[in-house]
Amino acid sequence: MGRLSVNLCGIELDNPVIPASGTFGYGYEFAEYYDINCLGTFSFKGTTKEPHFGNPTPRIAECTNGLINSIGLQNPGVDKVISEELPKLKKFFNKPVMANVSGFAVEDFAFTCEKLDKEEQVGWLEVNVSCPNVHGGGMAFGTNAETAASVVSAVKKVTKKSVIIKLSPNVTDIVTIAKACEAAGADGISLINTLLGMRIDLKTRKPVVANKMGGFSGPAIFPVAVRMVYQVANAVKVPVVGMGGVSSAEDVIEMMLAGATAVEVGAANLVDPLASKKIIEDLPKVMDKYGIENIKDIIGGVK
Amino acid sequence: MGRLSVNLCGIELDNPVIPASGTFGYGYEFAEYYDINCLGTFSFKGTTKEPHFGNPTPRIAECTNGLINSIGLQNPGVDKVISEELPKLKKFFNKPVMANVSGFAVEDFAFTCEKLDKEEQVGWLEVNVSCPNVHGGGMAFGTNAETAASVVSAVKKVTKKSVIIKLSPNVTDIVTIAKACEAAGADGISLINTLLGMRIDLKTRKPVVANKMGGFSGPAIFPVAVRMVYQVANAVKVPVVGMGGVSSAEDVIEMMLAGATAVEVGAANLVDPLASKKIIEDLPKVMDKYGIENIKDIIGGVK
Amino acid sequence: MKDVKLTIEGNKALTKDVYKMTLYGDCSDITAPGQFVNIKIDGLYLRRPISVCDMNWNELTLIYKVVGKGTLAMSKMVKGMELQVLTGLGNGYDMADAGDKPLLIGGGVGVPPLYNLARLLIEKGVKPTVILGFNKKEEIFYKKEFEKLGCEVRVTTVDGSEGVKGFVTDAFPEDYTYTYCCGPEPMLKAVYRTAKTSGQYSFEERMGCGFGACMGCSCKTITGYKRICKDGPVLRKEEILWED
Amino acid sequence: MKDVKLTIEGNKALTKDVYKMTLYGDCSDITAPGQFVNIKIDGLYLRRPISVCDMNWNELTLIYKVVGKGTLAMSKMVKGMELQVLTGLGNGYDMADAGDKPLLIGGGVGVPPLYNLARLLIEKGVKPTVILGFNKKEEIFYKKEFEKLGCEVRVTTVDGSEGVKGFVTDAFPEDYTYTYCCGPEPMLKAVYRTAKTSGQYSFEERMGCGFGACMGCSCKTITGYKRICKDGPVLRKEEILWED
Ligand SMILES: Cc1cc2nc3c(=O)[nH]c(=O)nc-3n(C[C@H](O)[C@H](O)[C@H](O)COP(=O)(O)OP(=O)(O)OC[C@H]3O[C@@H](n4cnc5c(N)ncnc54)[C@H](O)[C@@H]3O)c2cc1C
Ligand SMILES: Cc1cc2nc3c(=O)[nH]c(=O)nc-3n(C[C@H](O)[C@H](O)[C@H](O)COP(=O)(O)OP(=O)(O)OC[C@H]3O[C@@H](n4cnc5c(N)ncnc54)[C@H](O)[C@@H]3O)c2cc1C
Ligand SMILES: Cc1cc2nc3c(=O)[nH]c(=O)nc-3n(C[C@H](O)[C@H](O)[C@H](O)COP(=O)(O)O)c2cc1C
Ligand SMILES: Cc1cc2nc3c(=O)[nH]c(=O)nc-3n(C[C@H](O)[C@H](O)[C@H](O)COP(=O)(O)O)c2cc1C
Ligand code: FES
Ligand code: FES
Repeated sequence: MGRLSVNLCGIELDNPVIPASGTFGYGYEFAEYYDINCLGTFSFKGTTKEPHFGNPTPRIAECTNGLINSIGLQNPGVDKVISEELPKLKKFFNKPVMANVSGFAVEDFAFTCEKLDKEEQVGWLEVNVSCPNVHGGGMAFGTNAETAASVVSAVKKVTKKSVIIKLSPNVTDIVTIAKACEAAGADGISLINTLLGMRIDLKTRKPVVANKMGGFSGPAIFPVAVRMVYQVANAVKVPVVGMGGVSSAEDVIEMMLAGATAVEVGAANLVDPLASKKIIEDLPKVMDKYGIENIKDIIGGVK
Repeated sequence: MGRLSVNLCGIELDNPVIPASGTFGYGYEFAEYYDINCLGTFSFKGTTKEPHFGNPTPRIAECTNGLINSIGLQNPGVDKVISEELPKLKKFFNKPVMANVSGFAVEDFAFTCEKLDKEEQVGWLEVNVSCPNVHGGGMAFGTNAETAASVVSAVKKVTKKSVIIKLSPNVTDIVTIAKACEAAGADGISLINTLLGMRIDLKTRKPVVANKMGGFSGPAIFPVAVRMVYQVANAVKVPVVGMGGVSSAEDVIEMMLAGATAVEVGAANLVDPLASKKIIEDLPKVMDKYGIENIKDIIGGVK
Repeated sequence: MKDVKLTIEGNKALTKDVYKMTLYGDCSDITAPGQFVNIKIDGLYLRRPISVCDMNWNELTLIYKVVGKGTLAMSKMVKGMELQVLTGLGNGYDMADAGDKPLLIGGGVGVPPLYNLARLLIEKGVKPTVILGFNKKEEIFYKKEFEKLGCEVRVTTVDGSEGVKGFVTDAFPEDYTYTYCCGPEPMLKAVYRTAKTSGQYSFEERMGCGFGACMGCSCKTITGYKRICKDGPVLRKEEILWED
Repeated sequence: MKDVKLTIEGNKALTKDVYKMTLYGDCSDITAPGQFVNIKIDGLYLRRPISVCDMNWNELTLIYKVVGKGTLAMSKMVKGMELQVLTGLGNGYDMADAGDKPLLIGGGVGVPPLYNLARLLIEKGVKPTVILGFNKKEEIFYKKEFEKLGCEVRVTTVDGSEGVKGFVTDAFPEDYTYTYCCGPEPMLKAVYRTAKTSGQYSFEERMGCGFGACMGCSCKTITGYKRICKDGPVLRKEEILWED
């Protein structure tokens, strides 16, 4: 076990760096480019019961040190993910992968997770409750403690794999939601998903993304992410996977000091396809600089 | 009336640019530097019933395109503001000023507003409900629709001046809170206050600000601010004062397209003391570029 | 795809707001005409996609129009500065279908990628007819460059200030074997409707990554969902699905 | 206070991580020794405060230690580059109280502002004694420069590798009329306790604005709340309130 290794819900990771869902596809675009086995793991594109095309384009807006996306969960549906994507993945990635799952009703989540539960290469289910809840009036599942917890309960019934619940930051009280999920059996909490944001094009006077609003992420949101990771890590006993704007080895260390056991890297992969690899390569020297022998020692180490 | 003028709750402003509370003191630091009568108005430092020193230092942390502050409402208390600051202000500012008011209990707000109601130079009361509610368990007033509305009701009873309620962005549902405040009689809504954020110093492993967390603002938060201004402006009939990361004339126009009647400029004043003045000077040429004859025509003009 | 540092060799205005930038460095991953590069610009978060106008060994030519912050910053760059560039993005044009009389149609800043295509076709012994569409005389660029290659060049201007008055579709020749096309979507659609042959059409979309990872640039086609950045930007006429 | 563009004339290392930068331009708002400037650095949001080490007409000297992103960026800047600088911030030292044998005490990067003070005192005909405290020999800078001014210079090093072994308080002279002091807070406190005279102490605090607008740098004093950036950074011994 190297000095970078961490244990996430019982599975040892060579390092805590995990490309975030939606920014790493199902891995090949990056595998064409570098050997992605250097990663701790990665979280694949949010997968749903049915295939989805997602929202109309434009789906992307530039922001100061970040971007807005309104992809809208484009994915081929869980059956195709299992029949096509996972077999392809096996050829170039020999570690457990994190399966990111979304849905629009509690049963959707359970349906998709039950199918993925049978897939050997899936190490963890990362259950993203930031999507609008069609039965709950359109507010996201993740903005209400009970509905978030109900998703956890439903999913836990159908899988033996670790369930990591991914929370939305667009809430008044992230701690109550995280605790409700832990009580419902979540094996880990990952946060933060994107902040709800909007940009308007001054020339056309139209919102830049066709869907008007979208998810804002990138370095700009890092202070909000650190705060929420800190709050949640101090309130739950299960491991926390931290993310939101992480772009450097220093950012990884700051997230871990705040309480993260592992750290996801999202938008940074889009502007620099080598970002996650570079972060992993930089970690040892940055750890040396700050006198960190083993990275797991600093988890929650903020004084 | 120039092409920059807007009407905010019955008072005509020469232009929509308003330095935000907490970033402009009581005006003199800037008045030493330029004639601040060029401003639409400005919102003075959050004033409370009693004097407050605020939080321990360090109170400031650098962020990517922003900063965290945990000033903690340092101010000399409403009596001194009335006896010392306002008379000084009168000498170099000949427009109505926006009085920013805070409190830790509903009666505090009413007490302070009642006193400020008698001050001729006060044009609007900007009531900031982002501070922790000591009677409500420490969560900010502004994170709950009923408590926010109860502050509005209490204040409206003791003043004839326009009451602009300033909302916190750290909430699940800003629209419900804004509507509750409107129903309680608010004459305007201003938003956003700072996002709750945190940074950790890698060397000392301590939070950078002594108070651990603080308010995050600056260009990084602009997309969140535009989104909330858009949501609220579409839900209420009273004018919205938009702010959060505004640093250029283009940003002012984007905020106004989103629905703001006037726009506050916060952090930008701290890194460039001339920021607000420059924005006002830039507005006409940026309006020309985008074919805007009168700035009031674009309020809420997003398509 | 390769992320390389390229050094600016030249950067000059061709018209009031269209610039030509030449860059020097490793261009080995650019393998087909019609591909694009994605440029990191200091102070901006997303990279800016620009089509390859020409590529010769280690020299890359880009032509771009100043429309916003990124292209404005580019227009101010000078010789010797370095740019971080992701090269070799997108599928590019397939020259196998050209036939012996291909028609190349470009509108505005859709013109640049056709230059590389025209040059490579001529090197293969195929002489394309090129239609270049602009709004007015002052906006015309690269007409001479195409002529120098030995193409038959037709220019259209909307106001008639030079060449044929009207749109690119007003200058179609009688005879052509295939169409290659790049320009604003309304132009692509007009060409699609007018062209008597099959063809390849290059599309634009706002991009997150430019290399297929984010699904930011997806579009629906007859053969399923495609990413403009990876499965495009060039789509075959047969697969195009116009959404409105 | 004035926000000016200054041009870098020189920037060189004095020790492993302490640099001296000289800048040229309008320094007219710097009116007292011990004032500071606040420097805009590309890519960083807040400005970085650095004390005036010396100022002569249009030439400004700063000495800074590389501790983080901002000072690292500064250390890489070269002659000819321009910096946006807010000048003339803070109250500075009041020389009226010096008497005829003032003691100037600096520790580490607290040394620089004392240079300007020493030079101005000497110009007034007052010869200060200067104690410069460092950790070890390799960290010493500006000893010769103070000597050249004509000051009596005492150096202390914690490890005894040069000068007096120990802290600045171990090198106090018998006789002095006043103390001027700048350095890390523990040093200020030690001097406060040791000094037999009144004096002026320069403090540091994280700053939002640097010119009195944000209340980011407030501290409690015996005479009420003060902003380090505007009412300080120099406090009189009589008003200092140690919080711990
Ligand atoms: C595959 C491809 C090839 C292109 N080739 C060329 C070319 O050869 N010459 C040229 O002048 N332009 C080309 N464009 C358009 C060019 O990318 C945009 O004009 C440029 O990104 C605008 O950036 P900006 O910062 O100046 O504008 P801003 O409006 O400030 O840009 C804001 C955001 O919108 C995006 N954006 C703005 N306009 C467009 C557009 N038309 N298409 C896609 N994204 C856009 C930007 O990339 C950025 O993310 C191409 C676009 C694509 C997708
Ligand atoms: C009035 C005053 C005068 C100063 N004079 C000098 C001087 O002459 N020479 C010198 O080397 N240093 C001086 N300092 C300290 C200097 O400002 C910091 O070392 C510098 O800001 C660090 O910036 P950074 O980006 O390298 O470090 P980072 O750690 O990346 O900075 C992060 C943030 O913390 C702030 N910060 C970090 N250290 C300090 C500090 N010690 N004091 C205040 N803020 C800090 C920065 O300004 C920035 O906002 C002075 C500080 C003050 C307040
Ligand atoms: C283009 C894009 C697509 C995303 N898609 C998903 C998704 O499918 N499922 C999910 O849980 N999160 C998704 N996210 C959120 C990220 O996984 C991550 O939580 C967020 O972007 C914050 O991290 P960052 O600031 O590093 O990007 C997406 C983010 C981006 C930028
Ligand atoms: C240093 C500082 C102090 C602030 N103090 C107050 C305050 O006293 N009352 C208040 O309502 N808002 C206060 N704010 C919030 C601002 O008025 C504004 O709502 C917020 O900073 C977002 O705008 P910005 O991104 O332009 O800074 C403060 C902000 C800063 C940076
Ligand atoms: S821009 Fe990311 S997939 Fe095309
Ligand atoms: S730093 Fe803003 S008041 Fe001192």
